[in-house]
Amino acid sequence: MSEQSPRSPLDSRPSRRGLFKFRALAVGAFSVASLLAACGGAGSSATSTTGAATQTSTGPLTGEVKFLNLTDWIGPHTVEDFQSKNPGATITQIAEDMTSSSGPAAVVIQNPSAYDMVFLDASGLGQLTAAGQVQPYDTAAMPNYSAILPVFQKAFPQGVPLDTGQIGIAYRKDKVSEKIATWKDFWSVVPKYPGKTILIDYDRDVIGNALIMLGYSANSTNTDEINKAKDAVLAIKPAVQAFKVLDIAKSLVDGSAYMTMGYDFETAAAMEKNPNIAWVAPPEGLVAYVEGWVAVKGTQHMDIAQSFTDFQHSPDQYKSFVDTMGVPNVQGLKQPPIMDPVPQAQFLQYLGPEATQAVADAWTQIKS
Amino acid sequence: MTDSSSAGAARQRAGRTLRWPLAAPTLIVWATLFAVPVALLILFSFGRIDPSTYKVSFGWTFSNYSKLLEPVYASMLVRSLLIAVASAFICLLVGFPTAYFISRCQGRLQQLLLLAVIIPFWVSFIVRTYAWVSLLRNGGPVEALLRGLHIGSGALDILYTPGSVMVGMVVNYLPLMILPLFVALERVDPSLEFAAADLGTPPRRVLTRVVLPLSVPGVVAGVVLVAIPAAGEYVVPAILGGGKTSMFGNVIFDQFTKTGNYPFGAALAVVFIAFLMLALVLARVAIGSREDVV
Amino acid sequence: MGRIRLSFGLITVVVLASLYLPIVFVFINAFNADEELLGWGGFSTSAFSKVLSDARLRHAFLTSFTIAISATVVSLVVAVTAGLWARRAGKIGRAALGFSVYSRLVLPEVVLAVGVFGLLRKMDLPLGQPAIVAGHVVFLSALATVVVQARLRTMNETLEQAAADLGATPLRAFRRVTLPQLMPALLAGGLLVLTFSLDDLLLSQFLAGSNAETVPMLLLGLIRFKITPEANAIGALMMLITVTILVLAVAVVGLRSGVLSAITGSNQTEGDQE
Amino acid sequence: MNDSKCAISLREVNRTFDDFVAVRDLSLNIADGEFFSLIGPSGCGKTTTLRMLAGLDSPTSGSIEVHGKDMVGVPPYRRPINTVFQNYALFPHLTVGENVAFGLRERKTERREMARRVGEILELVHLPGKEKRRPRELSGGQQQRVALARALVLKPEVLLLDEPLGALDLKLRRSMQGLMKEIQREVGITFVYVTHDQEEAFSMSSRIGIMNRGILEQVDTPQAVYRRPASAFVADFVGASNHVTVEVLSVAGTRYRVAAPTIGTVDCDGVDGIASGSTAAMVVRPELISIVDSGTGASLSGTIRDVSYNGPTVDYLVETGLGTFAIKTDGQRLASIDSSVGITWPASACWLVPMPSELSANETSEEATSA
Repeated sequence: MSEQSPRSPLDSRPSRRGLFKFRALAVGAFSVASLLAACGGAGSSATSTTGAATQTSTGPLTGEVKFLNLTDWIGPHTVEDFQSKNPGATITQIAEDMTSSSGPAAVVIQNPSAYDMVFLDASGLGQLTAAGQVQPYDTAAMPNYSAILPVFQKAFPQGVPLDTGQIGIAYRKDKVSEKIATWKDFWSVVPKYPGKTILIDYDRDVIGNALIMLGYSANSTNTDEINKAKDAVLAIKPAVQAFKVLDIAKSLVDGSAYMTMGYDFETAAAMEKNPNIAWVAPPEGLVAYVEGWVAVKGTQHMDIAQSFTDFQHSPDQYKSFVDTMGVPNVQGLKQPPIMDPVPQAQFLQYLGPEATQAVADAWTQIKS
Repeated sequence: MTDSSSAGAARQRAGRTLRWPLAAPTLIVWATLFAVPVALLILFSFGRIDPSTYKVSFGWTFSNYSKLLEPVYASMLVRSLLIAVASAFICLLVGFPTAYFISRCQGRLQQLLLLAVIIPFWVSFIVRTYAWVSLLRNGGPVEALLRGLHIGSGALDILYTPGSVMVGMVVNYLPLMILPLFVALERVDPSLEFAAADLGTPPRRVLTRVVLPLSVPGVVAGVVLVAIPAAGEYVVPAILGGGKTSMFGNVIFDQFTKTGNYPFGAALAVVFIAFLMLALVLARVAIGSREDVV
Repeated sequence: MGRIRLSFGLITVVVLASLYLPIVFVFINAFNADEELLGWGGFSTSAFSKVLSDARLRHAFLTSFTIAISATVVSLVVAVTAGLWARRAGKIGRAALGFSVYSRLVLPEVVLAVGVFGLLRKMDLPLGQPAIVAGHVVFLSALATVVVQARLRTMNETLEQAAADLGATPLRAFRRVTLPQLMPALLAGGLLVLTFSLDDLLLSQFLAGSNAETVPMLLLGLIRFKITPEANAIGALMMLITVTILVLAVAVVGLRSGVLSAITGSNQTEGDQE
Repeated sequence: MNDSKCAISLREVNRTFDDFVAVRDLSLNIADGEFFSLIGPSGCGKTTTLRMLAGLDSPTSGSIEVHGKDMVGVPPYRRPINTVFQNYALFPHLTVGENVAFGLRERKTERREMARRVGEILELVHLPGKEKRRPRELSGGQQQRVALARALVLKPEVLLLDEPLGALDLKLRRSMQGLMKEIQREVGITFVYVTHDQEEAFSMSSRIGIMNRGILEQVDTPQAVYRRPASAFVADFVGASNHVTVEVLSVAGTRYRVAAPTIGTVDCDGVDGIASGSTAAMVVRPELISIVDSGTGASLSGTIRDVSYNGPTVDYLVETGLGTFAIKTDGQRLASIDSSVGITWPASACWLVPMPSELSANETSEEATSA
């Protein structure tokens, strides 16, 4: 993919979403490899399954693939382009409500025959794998799979990763006089500015960072630790303005919020609009994620799913996806970096049924 | 035995034979899609969920209910009810004068005003609600307006608070308050107001002594129509609550779609139904022997 | 009463303003060239052209209308049969009908949604358009029943008796006498059901499974991330469609006798003003 | 000083709605303790006048005084005037007792005193012990009496009654008229009674005002109004409805000599101020006309077009060369439809009024008959 020289923001045509245009995180393969290795776990079993996928016939693709996906979380023309190339194939997207880590996987587990593909993060993938509902991709038969950095391939076994990111602290230097360098700082400063903090509306991101603040692992399966993290979040909740999914950084730009627990890529884009915004990757750690596409066990259209997934990773489609969303990508596209991935990032993994339920309960209480 | 009486008897017979076929659609809909689901919810609420397969196993555990007693849920319950009741009350407060004014307008103007109240109902609920995010945010139009009217100064700071949830509820549900009030108020004979004034009652007291008591059925209908959907509202708290002012509806919804904990969601729903029945009994008492609400 | 009337009039103006403020805002932003909607970026119709050329949205429109029209037809059938039943039923039947209507009307949508969802899942019945229609019918047929009954109550039963007297079978009497008289109520009730169904989110969300996506579902998915001119354009388009239907209905059955009385549940007729 | 004797004094009161004149230049004095009726066809302005008295409407110009106090601008709840409404306007959410006590409560009357006065007044209207009933449990006549009691209990200086018996059937109406008269004598309050039923007004009132198209045409005792109507309209409205167009030959005070077609010269009394040489209307009262054999001494000959038997009286419509005459007889002499008869009347049966304009004469007589 390196011969596709990246277009610079300046000579580009205006994109659909100005805020995110041409924002892609160049991922240093080295650092990510090391940090994923540090987290251990999820990546290790990946390689053995790839070859075992069912080899499908090479005839014309026919049928409908039901794809549970975040609304528009895809290359802007990918579905159209794919369908015009494969007139017999239909991709039907179903709006996914991804405001809890276990939700989308739970929806699929409860009704697996209704879906062919689903967009999940590594934790959801683990959950679906544990339930035995993952149909592995035959990555050997997907030419574009090789463009994905091996660390991410390993971190997203049996599925195909799409994007990555980390959740740190973003704040307005001109509005917050205190210095914020760690999660502890964040937790102590938030109550001083009531109603000026926005947290992410995603359970594992918030609880994970709270766990790190308390000195635990973001992937802790210890119910006591999870509950302590819940209490920590509840303690600052009265000062929290909102839990939001996206558009978080916009509030920093217009000043309606001073502090956020935010996504790196969104914050980076916001920093260009307002130089007073500062990004902090706390040294004790921060939550990070890999997410991508997973085929559901028993799908009748694995051939389409596989072909479609590979199509999304074809250079043109993938680039337009990254350009549109502005998210850090898993292909390591050489584009102006937003911010460096940090070695202390802790990638979220599946916690097992009990701890997952504990997190879900904790989150329900936090949101109630 | 005249022709008409035999035709009448035939009609009577036809009426009787038609009775059950005519009743069937309603009863089938009610039984299969209302009674059975509600019964199932009750059944679910005593069950357990397997956290890895999300399969419900029935049993007789009360753990789903005892969980509700935890402070966070208890306060969520209380907050839901408070927001619903407060929204209904505010709706009543602004809806009553509006309905009264419209009911005392004549002819074409009255029809236009009524239509004006109804039309917003025909506009996407979600989009309308979302518009309030932009309207209420700091530096937004509402803040500017209030500052222009010298009502407030500084930042509005209302977005993503129970206050903004209530704004959304009130504005979205106002027509549901105004319409039954209008119907009730239109039935209040203006000559009763004249009579009261004639008997020495100043205008404000005419409202409280005559008009208000006579429109009680409309008031109760309006409060019921606003408070119940408001308590179970999902969209407004989700959009305007900033994800932290969850109400009954959101938590029930989340149990089914996000955490997959059907039994707990079902228990919440059952408790909700219980509250509802209590409220309706109270409403019934409030109306007393007066005519039916709906 | 002068001062009170004036202040009530002022409140009415404020109420109407607050009802229309968001709608005006939606329309303005549908034409806003600023994709971020941070301010006014100039006039643009690109949101509309984008929306109109979006295949997924077109499909959602189609789905929404298919569901809404089916739900309307079924609800009206249920409502008319219920209304006719009420005329013939005894005390117990009437009470049963009243309870079935009342209970369906007051049950919060989210409870109904999870209940029907739980049932369908338990019975391994498929989710999708028929499930959504079923879900909508539970609530909306109750609403339509109220409208139809209000009309039936003001209708003169002797007309049907006269028809029977003149030799019409019950079915023909219904078709030639009752149905024409019910028309305004059917139109008004149908209108209510149609728009409620088009605008419904919760039931649709629960009962769609992977087989149906309605416009409100798509909208909610869209604005979860950010509100765009396109989302506003969709809202504006939906409003234009539904208000057009409303205006047509008003033109057909008249405002007061038909639509308003149906919506307000009152049975006042055109003549009772004077 | 004279004013204190005068319960109500209206001076040049006008009330216009946009371009419609409801009441025009109305001046009227009503004495203390009087039972005064305002009659006229619907839309004549009598209800508007009543509403202005009650304070529910205010005059465009002119003054309204009650016992010498200017009432214009005084809201209804501060006027010493109470009203019995046409539809009674009883509060359906209150019991009979609460309805009657409504105004007393507004006056912060002490509880026991209130109960005593309510009991007393219910006694007066022949509804003792009905305090706990709801208005809708009462008959129309009883409701009417509650409305009366509710207004009377406040001891107003003036009681306004807006067609209070309109909704009752004939028999009940007659007995209520008696009761009303009795009560008025007992309490001595000034009653202003509005009705379109002239018989009702005649039987109860000490004086009557007749309104037509916003103008008060005549105010006088029932007898005077009947015998000496001020206009053709009044004559029509109170039932003296035959008129013949005549030419005034000479005038001597209120005594006129007129020339009537066919009949010839007649000497009769009439309204003051009709000029000699002008055309006027000669009113002939129906009960003073007798039917005779045609030819023999008849003033006019004609054909009987309609006969209605009313028990004690028999009414005829006789078509003559001068128009159709209504005749009321004692029933002694019977004639059948289509028979030719003669009619005659004494000069004392005639009364001369100014000629109404063509248009208004037609319109008013139509309204009068329909009212």
